Amino acid sequence: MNTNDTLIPLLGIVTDIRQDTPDVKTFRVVAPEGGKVFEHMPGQCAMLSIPGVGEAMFSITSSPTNTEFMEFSIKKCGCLTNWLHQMDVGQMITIRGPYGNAFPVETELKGKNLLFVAGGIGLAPLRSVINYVRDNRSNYGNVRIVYGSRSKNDLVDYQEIIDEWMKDEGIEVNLTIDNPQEGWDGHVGFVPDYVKELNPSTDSTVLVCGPPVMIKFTLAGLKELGFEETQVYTTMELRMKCGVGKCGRCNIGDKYVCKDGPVFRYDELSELPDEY
Amino acid sequence: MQRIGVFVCHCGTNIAATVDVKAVAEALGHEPGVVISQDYQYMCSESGQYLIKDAVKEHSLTGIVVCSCSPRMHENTFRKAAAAAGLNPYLVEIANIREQCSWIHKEIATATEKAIILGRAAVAKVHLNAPLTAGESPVVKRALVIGGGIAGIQTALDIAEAGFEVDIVEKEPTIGGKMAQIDKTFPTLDCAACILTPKMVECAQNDKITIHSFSEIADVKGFVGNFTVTIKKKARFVDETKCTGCGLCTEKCPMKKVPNEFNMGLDNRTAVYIPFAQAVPKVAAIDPDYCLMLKNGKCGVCSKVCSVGAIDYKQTDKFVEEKYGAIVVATGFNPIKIDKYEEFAYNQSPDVVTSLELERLMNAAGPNGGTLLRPSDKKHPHTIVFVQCVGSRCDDENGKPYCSKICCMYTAKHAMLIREKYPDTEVYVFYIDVRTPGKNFDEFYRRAVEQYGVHYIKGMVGKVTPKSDGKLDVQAADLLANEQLHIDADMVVLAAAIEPDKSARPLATMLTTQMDTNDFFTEAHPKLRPVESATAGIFLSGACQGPKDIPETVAQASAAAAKAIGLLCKNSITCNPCVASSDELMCNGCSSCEKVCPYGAITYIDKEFRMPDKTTRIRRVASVNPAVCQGCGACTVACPSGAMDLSGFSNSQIMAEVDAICK
Amino acid sequence: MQVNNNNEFQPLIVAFCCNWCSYAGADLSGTNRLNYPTNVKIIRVPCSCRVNPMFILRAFQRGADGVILCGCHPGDCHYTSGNYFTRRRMTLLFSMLDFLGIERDRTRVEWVSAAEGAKFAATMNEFTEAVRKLGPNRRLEDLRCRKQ
Amino acid sequence: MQEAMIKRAKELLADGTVDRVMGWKKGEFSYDHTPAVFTSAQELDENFVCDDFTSANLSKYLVKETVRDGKILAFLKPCDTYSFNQLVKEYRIDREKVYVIGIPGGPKLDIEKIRAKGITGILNIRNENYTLKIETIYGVSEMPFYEAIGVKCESCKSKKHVVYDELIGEDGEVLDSNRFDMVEKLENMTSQERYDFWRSELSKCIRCNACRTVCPACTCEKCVFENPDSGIENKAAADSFEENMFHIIRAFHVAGRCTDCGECSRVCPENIPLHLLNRKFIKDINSLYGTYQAGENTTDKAPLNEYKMDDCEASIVHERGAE
Amino acid sequence: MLRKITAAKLDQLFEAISGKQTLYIPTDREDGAAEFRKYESGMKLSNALNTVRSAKDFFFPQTENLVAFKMEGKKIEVKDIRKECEDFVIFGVRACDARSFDILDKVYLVDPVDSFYKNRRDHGTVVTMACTRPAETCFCTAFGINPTMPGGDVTAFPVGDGFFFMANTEKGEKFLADIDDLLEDGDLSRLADVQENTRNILKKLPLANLSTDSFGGDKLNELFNSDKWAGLSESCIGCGTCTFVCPTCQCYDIKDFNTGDGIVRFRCWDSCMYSDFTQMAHGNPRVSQLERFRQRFMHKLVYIPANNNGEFGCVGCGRCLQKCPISMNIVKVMKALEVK
Repeated sequence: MNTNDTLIPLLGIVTDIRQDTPDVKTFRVVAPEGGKVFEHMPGQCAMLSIPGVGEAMFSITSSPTNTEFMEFSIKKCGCLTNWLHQMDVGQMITIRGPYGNAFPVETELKGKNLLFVAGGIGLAPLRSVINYVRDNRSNYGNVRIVYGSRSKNDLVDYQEIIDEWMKDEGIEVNLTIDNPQEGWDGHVGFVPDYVKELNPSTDSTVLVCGPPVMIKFTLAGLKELGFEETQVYTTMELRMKCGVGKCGRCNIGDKYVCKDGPVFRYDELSELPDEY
Repeated sequence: MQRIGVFVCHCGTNIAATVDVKAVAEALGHEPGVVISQDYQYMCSESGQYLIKDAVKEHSLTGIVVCSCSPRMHENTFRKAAAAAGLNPYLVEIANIREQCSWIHKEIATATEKAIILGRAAVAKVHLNAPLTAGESPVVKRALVIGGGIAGIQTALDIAEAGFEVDIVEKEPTIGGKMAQIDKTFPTLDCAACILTPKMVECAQNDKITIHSFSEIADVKGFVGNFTVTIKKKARFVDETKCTGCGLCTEKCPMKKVPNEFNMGLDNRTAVYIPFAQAVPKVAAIDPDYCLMLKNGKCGVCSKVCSVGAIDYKQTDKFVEEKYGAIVVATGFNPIKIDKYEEFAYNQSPDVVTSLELERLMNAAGPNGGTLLRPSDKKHPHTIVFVQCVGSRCDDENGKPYCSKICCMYTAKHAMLIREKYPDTEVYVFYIDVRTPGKNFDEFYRRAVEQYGVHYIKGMVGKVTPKSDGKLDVQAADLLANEQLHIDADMVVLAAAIEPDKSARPLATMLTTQMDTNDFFTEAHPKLRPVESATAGIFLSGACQGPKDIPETVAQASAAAAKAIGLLCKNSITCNPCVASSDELMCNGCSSCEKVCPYGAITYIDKEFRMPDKTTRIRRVASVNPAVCQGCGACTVACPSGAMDLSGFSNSQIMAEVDAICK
Repeated sequence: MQVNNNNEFQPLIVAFCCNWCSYAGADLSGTNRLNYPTNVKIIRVPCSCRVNPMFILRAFQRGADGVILCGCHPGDCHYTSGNYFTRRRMTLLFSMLDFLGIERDRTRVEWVSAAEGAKFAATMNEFTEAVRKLGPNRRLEDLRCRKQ
Repeated sequence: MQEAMIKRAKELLADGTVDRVMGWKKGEFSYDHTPAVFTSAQELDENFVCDDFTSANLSKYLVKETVRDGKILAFLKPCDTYSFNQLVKEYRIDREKVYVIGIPGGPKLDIEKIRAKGITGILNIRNENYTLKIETIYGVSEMPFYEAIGVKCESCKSKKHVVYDELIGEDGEVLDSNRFDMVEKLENMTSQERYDFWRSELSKCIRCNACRTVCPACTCEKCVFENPDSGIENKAAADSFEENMFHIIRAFHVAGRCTDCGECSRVCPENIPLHLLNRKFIKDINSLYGTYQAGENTTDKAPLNEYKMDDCEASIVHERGAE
Repeated sequence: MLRKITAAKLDQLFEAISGKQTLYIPTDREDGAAEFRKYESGMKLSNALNTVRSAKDFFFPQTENLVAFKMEGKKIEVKDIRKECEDFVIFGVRACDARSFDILDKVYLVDPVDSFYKNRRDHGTVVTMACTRPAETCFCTAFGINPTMPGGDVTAFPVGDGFFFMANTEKGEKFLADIDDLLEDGDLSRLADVQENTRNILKKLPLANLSTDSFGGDKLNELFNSDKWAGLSESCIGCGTCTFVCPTCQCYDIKDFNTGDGIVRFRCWDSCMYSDFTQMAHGNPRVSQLERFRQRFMHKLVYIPANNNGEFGCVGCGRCLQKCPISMNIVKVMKALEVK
């Protein structure tokens, strides 16, 4: 048969592995013939697999503006991710995608002030947007990033944040960690509280990603500050098998996270049943 | 990602002759996760072990597969090597390509193919090995010696000397064994009793030593450092604690026609008896097969004459349970039955005797008080023919394939003693080969020939025929002179092969130790661990391991003692970390595992769990005590949900092996 | 199943051997150079009672033509009772396989002590031949695993 | 019967002995009753049913129910009491939390047996002197009561309740049933015939897991077939091997624990006679290790968790049987 | 124009079709139930209303291999193992199952097209069979299905002494053209009588008045939050019978199998009733049977209509009514949730 089928994956080679935090590694993937395996938009995901071990959906952490490779920041939490964390550079993996929708970087977000709120590994999908915005700086207004984690060591991409994001003009980066720690002179406290503390102006569009609890309290805080649900975007994660809305397990109400999501505007999400 | 090192051992030519070790190393190098695969002459050698240690460091190995001899042989060696290099010792797997491959297969191609598959299975398993930490289990500071011959006596004395309590279990009423029956010992010709009996007495007097005479082993449970042994104390109908060994009962016993085992049945004893004068313990025993009181309920003489009231006709077998840290097997040997060698007329003429019978005939405590007389007419024999290798080095089913080792020397001894004491007696020795390796042995033999004029004839006796004049016609071949001989002999002495005691096989079963096809106990390594069995905590002393003369037996006995002492010196030994454990989230609490556990290692606890729906629930779950668990795995199969698994032999590991083998 | 160069059927035999008796018995047959076919591949388990019916089915699934389980003689189990459980479990399992029409000669339990090297070799010779006669396992194989 | 049960249930609810009642709820038609928990007299009056079609074994529900607070009344048929006892024995049911009323057993009917006669459009079924008068949209059909009996009641092993707090109706006796006849018939076939028989049966399996989920002996917290770490996890029989394996392991896991309640065969949408596999184990256990009835009491050791020194060798399988 | 085959020539027809391509017909098994089987000479067409398993198997089989992998060291090789499907005919598909193909199409043929499904769909010819003897468990009419006009590529209408055939698609016309020599012209009035008769029976069915008014995409939140789910789901044992006999249940799982020689990735039916359906490495959004039970019925009665212009995900075949071990089913759910 000469038609392609999305269930038949492509190959990628892991060319670099970075230990970001004790349980998060960032993997750089290129096509066997070089270059990116496929193009994507910020917020989209891909199914990565080691045949015989498992297959799972991960958000693409690198920006589409990166023309050489894709990156995935992956937290160790199950069979497949354990395997990925153990592998060496040069390992082939299978990859298919891109799946799902993207943050509306070319539409709704264009020209807006952007507030990124991320917790822990939740920075992974937002990093793609942040770097996209940095590479198309003129298309967007002010950018503020509020990012927190349990500890300094758990801040994903810390080096990139310090070396690049913080040095960029027009980007304000606010980091926080849950508990005081030696060698940390930054803010200490939970992300939702920090957001309220920072009191961002309500003229920005918010992109939130992190653990469910963090999202919940952040949203409540934002509402208190006067944000509307329509100003807030988030991205979801549920069990997925096919990636194309057919296998029937990642739905929230009538929406499939893999196809209709993973990016949802908060007002869309709150219309859906509370089943995630 | 696993980083596995594969090491293929040549074992000299033991493996390399039938398995293409290079091809094995090459093939296994392609298995997933294998980062280094090499072959080496002797993996177990120090340099072989360095190879492993260096590789662990150089390649940051996470697992090791050694394709070599049986894991029962060198698993520990390689585990130690891994540990020395900083790798958890339980990340080592052995592929047995010697005992289970090179030694049993002949064709190189198929043997190599099989070796690769076995190696692949080990690689597949080691992928799933988890680092394990061994717990500790205490060592019972007491040893058991099974058998009270010279081997058992020497072992017991040495262990007691080191300060440990030791029990001797002897099936006869007295310790002493075969050596007690021997007259003189080669090559020094000193009196056996004179050197043995002091040791027997020492045993009796040493307060660290307990002798369970007239006893047998009924059951053995447990494991190294912690054996529980049930000793069956056979009823001797005499209270050991009361009997003084005065011997009055033996004098008065009316039943005097009991063949005397000690004198090889050449004379009689009474139904109540003390085996011999120097018996230890010197306590009488009643032979229930002959005792009139026990058989018919009429008599009771011994009871009447016993001043201390030691006779107890109602005594029954008693079972005593004792705990030991180490067990030494010293069950010794017996001459084979030679009834089947009809050509030697053993059953037809009393003047055809075995060498051990001759010992008794010549012994001062023997039936003739030390004067050599022929059994038939108690006359002085003038011509004696010795036949060597009766049943030894023999291919038929009546005999033994091995050399009994001691016959050449004791025959030389007998010939020499006879010629010395009765110079008028002609002595002929028919032999296949005369084997005299050993200190002063060959000199001894040559003395018999040269100094004492013993006629050594290379050849085999074909037939012994009793003649009407009471003489024995010995028909033989002189192979060197190439002629047929007829000798009119007064006596014929047969050097019967020796075999392990019949009690050895059931004992081996109880001890779960290995035996060879001849029922000799198999040592853990024929060169390097000659006094240990493959089963930890069980040591071998004396002829139970193979034919030996007295000096060799004593040497081995002391060696076995040293090994046992080495074990008893430890306060605890590391236990097997390959124990069961239950995944509490999957456990149903059904108690199936508890019911099949032979050690009572599993108990049930009520534990609070946070359920997936975020409620909490108290659930009944199994809990394994790792110190008690011995790792049999019965529970893992009894568990329907698969919650119970066994470290080191986990479900996934075994299935990975199955997959690899069936690939 | 394997086929050798002469295109003869070579049965694949998986033998589960308990560490204390049968594995030692297998070692002994090696020490004594007692031949048995290369078809037999041994998996060491601590006790025969460690062998889960799943392992046996797994072996058949993956292409084994015969599975034999060897343990200490009844009464001699290193763990005192493991082989008694094995005996019941395997009797019932084999009976069930037979009931489902799986050839009964593909499975066997044999008690081999550490001293019975000769018996081990003889058993393996005999079992391999018995399975060879049955031909390849077709009734309990997984077609996906069949060797091309 | 149904009235007596409702009456007693209401009394026990009213006096606080129990706070829930486990029974069967009327269905859409006259035959599709659903196990249900009732908490009020009104619900009982409106929906409680016990008739020829209430064949579902309620005992497994009590595993879940006894985790909750309070005490539940359960109506158990004789065969259900065996399952109940077995679950109590395996610590899966808290006996203290159940008030057991023993009710007479079947034979219960199976609608599939009626449908198999080509009777369709069923509106109502009446039992008149052991003749079923079946009113359908195509007219009235008749068939003998005994031809509509469900597989699980075809060879009843016992009319005796092995556990109860009280009884409604008479207690019966353990019966000398012919339940092993079919097993024996299969045993007497050749290996090939048996193979063909089971292949044609098991190849129908759609791996819906109904046999497993309904089985009162299958109460594992996590089934090996759903556990990715078990090595035999599978969701659909991708191969005939997996069809066999699922049913062998399923039956083996309940060997010595299966009370022969017959639920597996009752619920099988493909009518596979799964109970024969269980009965084969029961028959073997009875003949090789002495008669054993799982669930008869809560004390006897399960046959696979004990042994005798002189048990037969596994070679008995090779020695007996046809061929 | 309708063409007809006499009952006597049915065997000839089957022989003719099966001579050219694989033919599946519903036939009776020894246990009295019907199933689709590959036609072999002598096989008889079942009179049963429906098969135990639905006809969806032909396009969406219970298991199917998707792709194979060969692994060596760090390398992976992807093997496309798809093969062009051979032409086949399913004869005697009822209206309910025929409609189920439309529902499956809306999942599998929308972008990105599932090539495995499409391959079978392209090569399969569906010959439907009009119903004449519906059962009490039938309620297809509630979903707008007309069992007297069941659709498919060709429709067969049973009339006393034979069957009328009507081609509905090009594929159907070709099918009929190929067997034309076995056919004859039929008396159309007979067909109208038969259909009228069936329509009268349908009106008398106990579930004839089942209403879907309370369901649909617009009722999502009220239905989702209904307090009836607890009672409805309490006796559900969580097996997959309803989903596996259901002609429209289309959820699947993707799994890898290690053959020893490589990895085969296959998909197999999955059931939202299973506790591990949505299990993730960390947590499960549907931990209770209530949530899983609700998902199945919400999917059929709300989510599918929400995404498909109001078309429901149930075809009223009645299989779940017949096969549920505890007799809980979509009709009971609909009646309980109905707003009166």
